[in-house]
Amino acid sequence: MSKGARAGALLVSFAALLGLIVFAVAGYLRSTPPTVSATPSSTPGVVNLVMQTDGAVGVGPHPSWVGYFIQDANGAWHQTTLIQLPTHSTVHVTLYEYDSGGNLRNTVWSKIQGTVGNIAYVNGVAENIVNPNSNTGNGIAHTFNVPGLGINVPMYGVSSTAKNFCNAGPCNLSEAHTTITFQFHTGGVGSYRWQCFVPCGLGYVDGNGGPMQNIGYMAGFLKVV
Amino acid sequence: MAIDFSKETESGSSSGTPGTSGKGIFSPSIITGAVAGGIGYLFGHWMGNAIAGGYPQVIGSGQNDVAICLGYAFAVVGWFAGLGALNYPIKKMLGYEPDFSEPELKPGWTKYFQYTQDHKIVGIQYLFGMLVYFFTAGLLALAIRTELLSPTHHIWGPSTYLEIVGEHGTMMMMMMTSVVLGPFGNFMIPLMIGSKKVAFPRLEAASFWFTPISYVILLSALWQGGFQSGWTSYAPLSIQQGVGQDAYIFGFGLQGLSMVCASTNIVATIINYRAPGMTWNRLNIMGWSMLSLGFTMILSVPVLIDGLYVLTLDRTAQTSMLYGPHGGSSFLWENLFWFFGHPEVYLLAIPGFGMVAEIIPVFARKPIFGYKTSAAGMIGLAVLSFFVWQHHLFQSGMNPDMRPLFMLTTELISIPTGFIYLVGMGTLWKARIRLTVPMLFMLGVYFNFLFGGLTGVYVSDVPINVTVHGSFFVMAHFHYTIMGGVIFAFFGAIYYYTPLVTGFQLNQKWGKIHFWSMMISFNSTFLPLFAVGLLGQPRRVFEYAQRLQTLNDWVSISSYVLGLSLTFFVVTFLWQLVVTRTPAVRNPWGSRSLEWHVDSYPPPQHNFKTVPVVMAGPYEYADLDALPMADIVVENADKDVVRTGGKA
Amino acid sequence: MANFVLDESRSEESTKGHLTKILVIWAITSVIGMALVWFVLGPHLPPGTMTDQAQGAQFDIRLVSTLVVPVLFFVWLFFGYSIMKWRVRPGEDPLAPGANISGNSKAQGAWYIITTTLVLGLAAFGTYFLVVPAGAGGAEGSSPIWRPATKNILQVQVIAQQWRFTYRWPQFGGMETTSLELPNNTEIQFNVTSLDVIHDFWAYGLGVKADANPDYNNIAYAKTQQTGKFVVRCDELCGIWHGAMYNYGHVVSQAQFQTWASNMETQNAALTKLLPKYSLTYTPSYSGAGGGYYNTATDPNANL
Amino acid sequence: MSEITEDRPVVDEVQLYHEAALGSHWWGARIAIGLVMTLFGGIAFAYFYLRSLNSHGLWDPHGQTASTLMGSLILTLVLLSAILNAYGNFRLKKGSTIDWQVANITALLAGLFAAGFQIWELSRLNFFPGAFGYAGVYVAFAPVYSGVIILSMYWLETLIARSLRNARALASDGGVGLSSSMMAENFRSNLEGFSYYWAFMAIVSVVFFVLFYVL
Repeated sequence: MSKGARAGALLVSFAALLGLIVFAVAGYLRSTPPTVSATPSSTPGVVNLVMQTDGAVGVGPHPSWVGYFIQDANGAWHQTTLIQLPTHSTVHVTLYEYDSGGNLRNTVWSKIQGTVGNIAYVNGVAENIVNPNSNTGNGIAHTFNVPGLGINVPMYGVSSTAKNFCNAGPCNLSEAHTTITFQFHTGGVGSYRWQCFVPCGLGYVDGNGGPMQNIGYMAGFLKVV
Repeated sequence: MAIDFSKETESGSSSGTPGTSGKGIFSPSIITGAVAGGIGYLFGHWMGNAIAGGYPQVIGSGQNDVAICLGYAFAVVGWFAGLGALNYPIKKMLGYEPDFSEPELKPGWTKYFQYTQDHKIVGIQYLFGMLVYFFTAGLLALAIRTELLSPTHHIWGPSTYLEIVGEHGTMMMMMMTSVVLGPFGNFMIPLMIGSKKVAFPRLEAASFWFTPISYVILLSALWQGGFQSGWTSYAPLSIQQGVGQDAYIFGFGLQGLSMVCASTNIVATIINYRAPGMTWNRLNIMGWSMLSLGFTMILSVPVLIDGLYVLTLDRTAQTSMLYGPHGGSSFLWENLFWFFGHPEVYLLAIPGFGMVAEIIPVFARKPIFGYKTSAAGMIGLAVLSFFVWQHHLFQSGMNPDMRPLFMLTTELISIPTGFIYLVGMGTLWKARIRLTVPMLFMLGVYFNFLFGGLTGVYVSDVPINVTVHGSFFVMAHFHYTIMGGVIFAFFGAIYYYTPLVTGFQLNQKWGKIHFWSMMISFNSTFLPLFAVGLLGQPRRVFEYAQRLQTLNDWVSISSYVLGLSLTFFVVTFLWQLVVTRTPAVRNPWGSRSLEWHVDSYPPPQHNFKTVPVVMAGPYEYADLDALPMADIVVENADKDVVRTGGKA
Repeated sequence: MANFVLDESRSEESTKGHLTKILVIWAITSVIGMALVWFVLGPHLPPGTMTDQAQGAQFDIRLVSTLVVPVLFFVWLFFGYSIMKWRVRPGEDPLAPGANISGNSKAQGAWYIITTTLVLGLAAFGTYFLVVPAGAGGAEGSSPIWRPATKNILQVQVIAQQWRFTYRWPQFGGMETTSLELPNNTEIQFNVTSLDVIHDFWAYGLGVKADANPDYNNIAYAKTQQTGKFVVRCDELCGIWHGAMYNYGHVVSQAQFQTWASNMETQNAALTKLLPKYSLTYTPSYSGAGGGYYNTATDPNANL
Repeated sequence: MSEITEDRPVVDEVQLYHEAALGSHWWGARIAIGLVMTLFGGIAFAYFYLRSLNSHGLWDPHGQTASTLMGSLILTLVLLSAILNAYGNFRLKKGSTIDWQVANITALLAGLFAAGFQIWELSRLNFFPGAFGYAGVYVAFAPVYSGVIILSMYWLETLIARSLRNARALASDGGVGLSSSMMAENFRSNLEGFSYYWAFMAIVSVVFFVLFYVL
């Protein structure tokens, strides 16, 4: 090969390498689930957020994992945990819980904290503490916990033997569920992480693998902008 | 009269030698290896699904580690079968005499992609392999620094960030153990000791061919959700992880096997294949460092393999050795891992020191100062490295009353490390110092390692360790010892040996630009990290205190400059090897050591025509009456340009 | 080979001149450097003085940093001097020999003695400062041998879980809080444990660090001596939210602490009833919190 | 470098590399001993560590062990193999190649059966791998042990196959045990390395038998 040909070949390989790196970064490392914005309401400073937690998301690479679906302004459900909220506003959360329950690893998370009035409405009833041992065996399915805003909302599970138990998401209201509603205030600009404190990663040691350690299932961000 | 041995063996070697059988794409090479490895993976994966598809935890999590592990295991078998590495073991099962003949190498570049018995080809394979691994892991480091530009805004997701951190750490720690042993140990040691061959050429070749598959498996973790448990992978977090953790286990384990193969070969070679007259006190310091390294690897790596194996069983066969509620203990992993893990960091340091002590006398024109001290320093490091592992666990709560003892042993390490400084300083005393590019890198090692060594005193002091353990201080400390030490030595060695290895010269001016930009940006990257750590930033975090942003940004920007400097190296290095190709002159640095006194650069296939008889040590630069190192017949000794076998 | 004549500066007799020069410069710069480190940098070194242990760690870091200066300077000066003095200048024969010195028993002996003395001294010093301030704030395992003299110790249980710290107060009805307040001038015992993987409780300002291991109680002591705010961070990689696993604590006056604690006790009364009995470790229940990884048929507790 | 050919000692290159190869056998075998020592050392460490910690009283709450009968059988086979190998070597020194071959083919079979029984035993344990500490360590030990035995038997097999193949060539020279040819010397040094290594493995087997079945 002549000198020019060698130089050309080398330059082409450098370019190919660069392309490969850009592809890996943009195509894989930067990929995330979609971000869903809360629906604005007619009242200024108030937004609505409708979510559901399912025992198995039923879609994507890990259909058997537990996870969240968030409803966008058009009523479509997205399997994600990235939520965009406006700053200094009140968020009205409606959460449909379709999963069966179990034990809390640390019972301290049975207390509802950080919401308006430190309460949440479980099927319409105001509660401050949910007792994992009451509700006859259904236990706590998940908790919605935002450390940066001090929020902790545990959710009662439904019976896994219920006739209309939802086996794969997104579930609909005709299936067995618990409805939890609460309100909280967003703070200033920031990304607030949130997670669940029920060891709900089935098949993982201590229940904290899989969905618990992946954005889009049981871990996410409230992006307050 | 004895039977003529050489004839006997040659008659037996009609087949099975890679590179001589098969045609075109069917001759064993990296391509057939990859294809067979892929087939092996699919087979193993299918088998794993058949075995474990019905396990409750597999159904629950949708994750079948058994299938992944078996896939990897069969991929390795397929890979080696495809490379033709299993032909010889099978031939031995049929009772053929050991085959010492080395097939004549064909000209051209295909041999570099094959399983060969020539230690020089293995060395070159290692050199380019190591560069690929180093730069991959280096790019990941830049990704880490990009995330840390802001304490709150995130470039990567938190799990992706941890995947990148784990991938960077694991790839650097496991691959870079061979960064000097692989390219320069394998290439130079037989030449330095005056041998035509190594003791176990097939083990040596296997040691290299473990690394590409280990690299591919480890990197594949990123595409399977990675492992968020870092290079230390403490259980039970590592049991919790997704299938990326299996890639960690196999990647690290295969690298462990590679280390075992390489060190077995290098130890047996140095001990047995020294030329007549090459007594222990004439052996190059590089040889001593490789011996210390080899023995340390042999005695520590199996424990790593045990640890990884225990983790594999806990993840697949549901044993509970690392899980307390079933009679195991998470401390077990910490012990097994660090019993290997501490010698491991000396596996990185010792060859760096060997390289430094080897090159400095050439550019000081003086005998090495305290030859025995230097060898003793390396042996001392190797021995002590086995008695310090608990200093990684000072805050673990494990055997707390043993801490004073481990503090003592750890600080004792400073003594043999000090020997290395004594040797360097003594050698420079009243020397004639030539500040060539390799010499600059070696002086850079002394400068950088000083920070690493002195901060080691902080880290090993238990009361101070309370503050610095697990912080960026520790991170900066070991980057100074490893990157500032062995990686600088590696680049210096590249500049030093390229004329010999390739037959081409490297431009000194470009080398100096590379050195100074790398030296300055390296220090600018890692020096502030000591402060960052002392100010309270833990390792492996994606969020940190707002007040540390300025320092972190400084570090990130410096790291980009460091990246540019290394890119400059890659571009100029390849440009000079591929495009400009200036032929090398004979013995450009005026070294006495045997490796430079060969017929051509690169050295001919069988190194020396006759057996060299060693008459003096390699470092008698200032003794005007010293004999040449060996009685050796060199062709073309009077010619300056000696490159053979290539088109300039 | 041609015969070379060693020049003056490289002859073997002229050792003293060079060494004296180096030593004089070294002595002067070291004294200045040490004074700067000790007096100027020293008081600002982390981790501060909020507890007895933090102050001890600060003293250690200050002392070691001061001692590092002469070592650093000696090596730098030696290398710098050698390179300046004995480098090959343009026009000189690059391959001419240096002085034929392959060792010097006095220099080597002195080096061995000095490094060994330094190292042994440092180890003795480190041991003293580990033992005397009750383990220096570090992890002491479940049965510490270096404890504070007083029996009057506030017990704080640090419970780490993926991915938050909570605190349990056995002397306050076994209540559990998500915030951490500590009284001033009090000896505190942190009982650090984990509910799942290995974490690490790092109370930076307190100079306390102890791994939180599952099924294990890891004890660290600290004696508060100054009010203020401190950060608690997880210092052992524990999964996705490791980097976000932090909270802030406060050291407050004893009266303020009493008020806080009794308020918390009242507020949490209903919650405290639901909590498991206070214990030094908490084993996950087999069916639920274990995550169902191990097959229930293998439950070792089932047939006990 | 200049040539000083007049003083040059005569170097027999073939002999030099032959001796280097013999030395490499010696060192290779010792390195193999070092490797299995640390490999099994790690498992022994796990055994003692978990046994002494006895987390939750679950080292071995019911005193269960793997089948002692099977364990004894495996140990016996391994010891038999090592002894037969040593006996074969003794006969080989006397010049009896055929005795060596018979003894070592038996040793090979004994070793392979030991490995096979070990795997068989593993497949019918009366406890689950994750049930308690002992169970886990045993499940870890058994595959490594049988794997190492199989690799050792591969080594022995290559020696046997080699002695069969070179028997005719060396017959006139006293057989592979007495011949002074390089080929025979190379074989003997390889064999000597194997025997040391295999004797060491026999000791390892005894130690682990005591650990898993006696203690």
